[in-house]
Amino acid sequence: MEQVTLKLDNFEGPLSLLYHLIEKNKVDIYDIPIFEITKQYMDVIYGSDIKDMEFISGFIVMASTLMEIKSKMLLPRQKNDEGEEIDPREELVNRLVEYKKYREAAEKLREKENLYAVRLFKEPDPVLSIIKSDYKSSVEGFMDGVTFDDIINAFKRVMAVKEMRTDNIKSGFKSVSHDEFTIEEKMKYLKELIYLTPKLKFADVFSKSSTRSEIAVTFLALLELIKTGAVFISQDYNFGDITISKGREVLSI
Amino acid sequence: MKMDEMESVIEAILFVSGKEVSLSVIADTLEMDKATTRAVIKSLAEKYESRKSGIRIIELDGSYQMCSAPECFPYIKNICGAHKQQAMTQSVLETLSIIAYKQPVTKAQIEEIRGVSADHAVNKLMEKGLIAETGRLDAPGKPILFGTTKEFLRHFGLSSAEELPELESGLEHNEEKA
Amino acid sequence: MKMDEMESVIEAILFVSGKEVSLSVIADTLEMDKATTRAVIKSLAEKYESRKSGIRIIELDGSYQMCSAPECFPYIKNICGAHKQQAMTQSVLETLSIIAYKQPVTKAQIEEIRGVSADHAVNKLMEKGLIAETGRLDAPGKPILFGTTKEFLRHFGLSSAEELPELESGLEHNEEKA
Repeated sequence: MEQVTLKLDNFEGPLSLLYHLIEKNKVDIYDIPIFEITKQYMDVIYGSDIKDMEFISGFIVMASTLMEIKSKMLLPRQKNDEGEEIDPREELVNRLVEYKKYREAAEKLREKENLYAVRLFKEPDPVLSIIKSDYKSSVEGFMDGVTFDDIINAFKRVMAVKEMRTDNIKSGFKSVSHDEFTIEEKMKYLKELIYLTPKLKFADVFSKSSTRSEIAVTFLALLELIKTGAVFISQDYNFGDITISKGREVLSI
Repeated sequence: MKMDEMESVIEAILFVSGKEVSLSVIADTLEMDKATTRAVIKSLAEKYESRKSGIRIIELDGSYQMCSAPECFPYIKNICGAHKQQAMTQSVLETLSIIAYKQPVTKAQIEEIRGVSADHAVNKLMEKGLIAETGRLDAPGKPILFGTTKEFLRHFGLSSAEELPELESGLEHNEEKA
Repeated sequence: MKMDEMESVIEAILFVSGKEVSLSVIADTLEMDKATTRAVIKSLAEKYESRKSGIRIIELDGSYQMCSAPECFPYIKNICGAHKQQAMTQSVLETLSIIAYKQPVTKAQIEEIRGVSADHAVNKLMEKGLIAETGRLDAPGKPILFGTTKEFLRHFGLSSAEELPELESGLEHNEEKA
């Protein structure tokens, strides 16, 4: 075998040095000529002048392992439970094989890297981040799908509801009069209300200022509407809110 | 360099750069004269156009740049809007409609019409720039008056507040204008 | 949407995004099912390849991204200021290959295989974004587990972790996966 002139600081650790020696000598990893390899390994260690103890200690541990294997090779082989001879090199070989696996995988990755790391990517288009950050806070994002008809309808709805409320308030100021409320009026009112709010609570039909007679008339109007099927009432539990919903009759206001 | 190789290198340059690249830089890279380079870029740009690619090559004052095809823009916008904000709520919409038709209007007047607090809705609309303060009402406390903004008009493609669609009769428009 | 329109929108999305875009986002934008969308992207990517475009479409773990054609690198590296990063050292690459094949894996497990400290290599790989912490091992000290990232796939031209080159046959691959 040729003379070894290797520098220890070229190797990152004891396994990579050992692996290199095996490769260099072209020997079978499963049948390492332990005497020769150990000699070469020790030569590299002795030939170095590295003072970094932390760095060198790993190499020295490996050296003592190699020495131990070397001495065991001189003795009769021990046997395992099944009576097979134990090769003193076995544990080291297993470590080397495992190491070799990833070393070779690393080579394949290196090839892939050379092939693919030459692809360049583009920065995201600046317009994208503008759209992105804008969209969330933008009027378009906020008003998405809102048409002017929606504005008009919303306005009609609030004004209609408001008028009904003001009617009630105004009427509260009037002195009591017999025909202040009629069932017909209240039926019309309820129909309008149900048209705008297809589901509402019974309590919502009255304003705070509703008089007793108004409540009574409204209640009668409601009963009338239930009878004609214009509205539908339901109650989830006893004394719970009564829900009024649109009935089967097409409401004509 | 063959024609198709030149095209390929031009594509790569324009793609990776993202922004515009001057004709002379491209010509130098290809080791070609400017006239030939320009002709190759032109023909490349036409190919993109004719196969209706989602990417286009545009000329900008002697430079070239890749950009997305204009007709794809709506889709790109969609991607960005993937996490849409919560849609406009009923109460905000109603508040906006009151401000649109009754402007200038105070918060108290809005609340009177809707019967509930308008704080949240007014803040939201201010934040979005759809409404703005237009002055103060000459009344105790000098309450702020609100009105719709240019942004509001722009959204609906209106050029002025006078263009607001008429309300159907029956509902008085400005029965109690502030 | 017609096939060529879909292709065009995909091109625009990938171009504008620059980075990878997930299949589901693309499918949602096209309002298409994922299988169809994937097929369209694949066919588009093949078209780019076969006409030797300077732009390519790559798959990364269920996402897609545009990049420049590898063969254009020599021409574009200078103008784009892209200098090929210095090659990874043997020890860093070995550490990376252990992580790639044994993930999730702890630093101690890496050190056991390589026989030396993995501190430097792991830091370097984290810095490059090629690996990331993926959790903690349920063992004393709760050591950090490492795994590879999308950036790893991108760097080595893999479309998913399944595409890693096979480890040498005859040697068991994952006899003691962590």
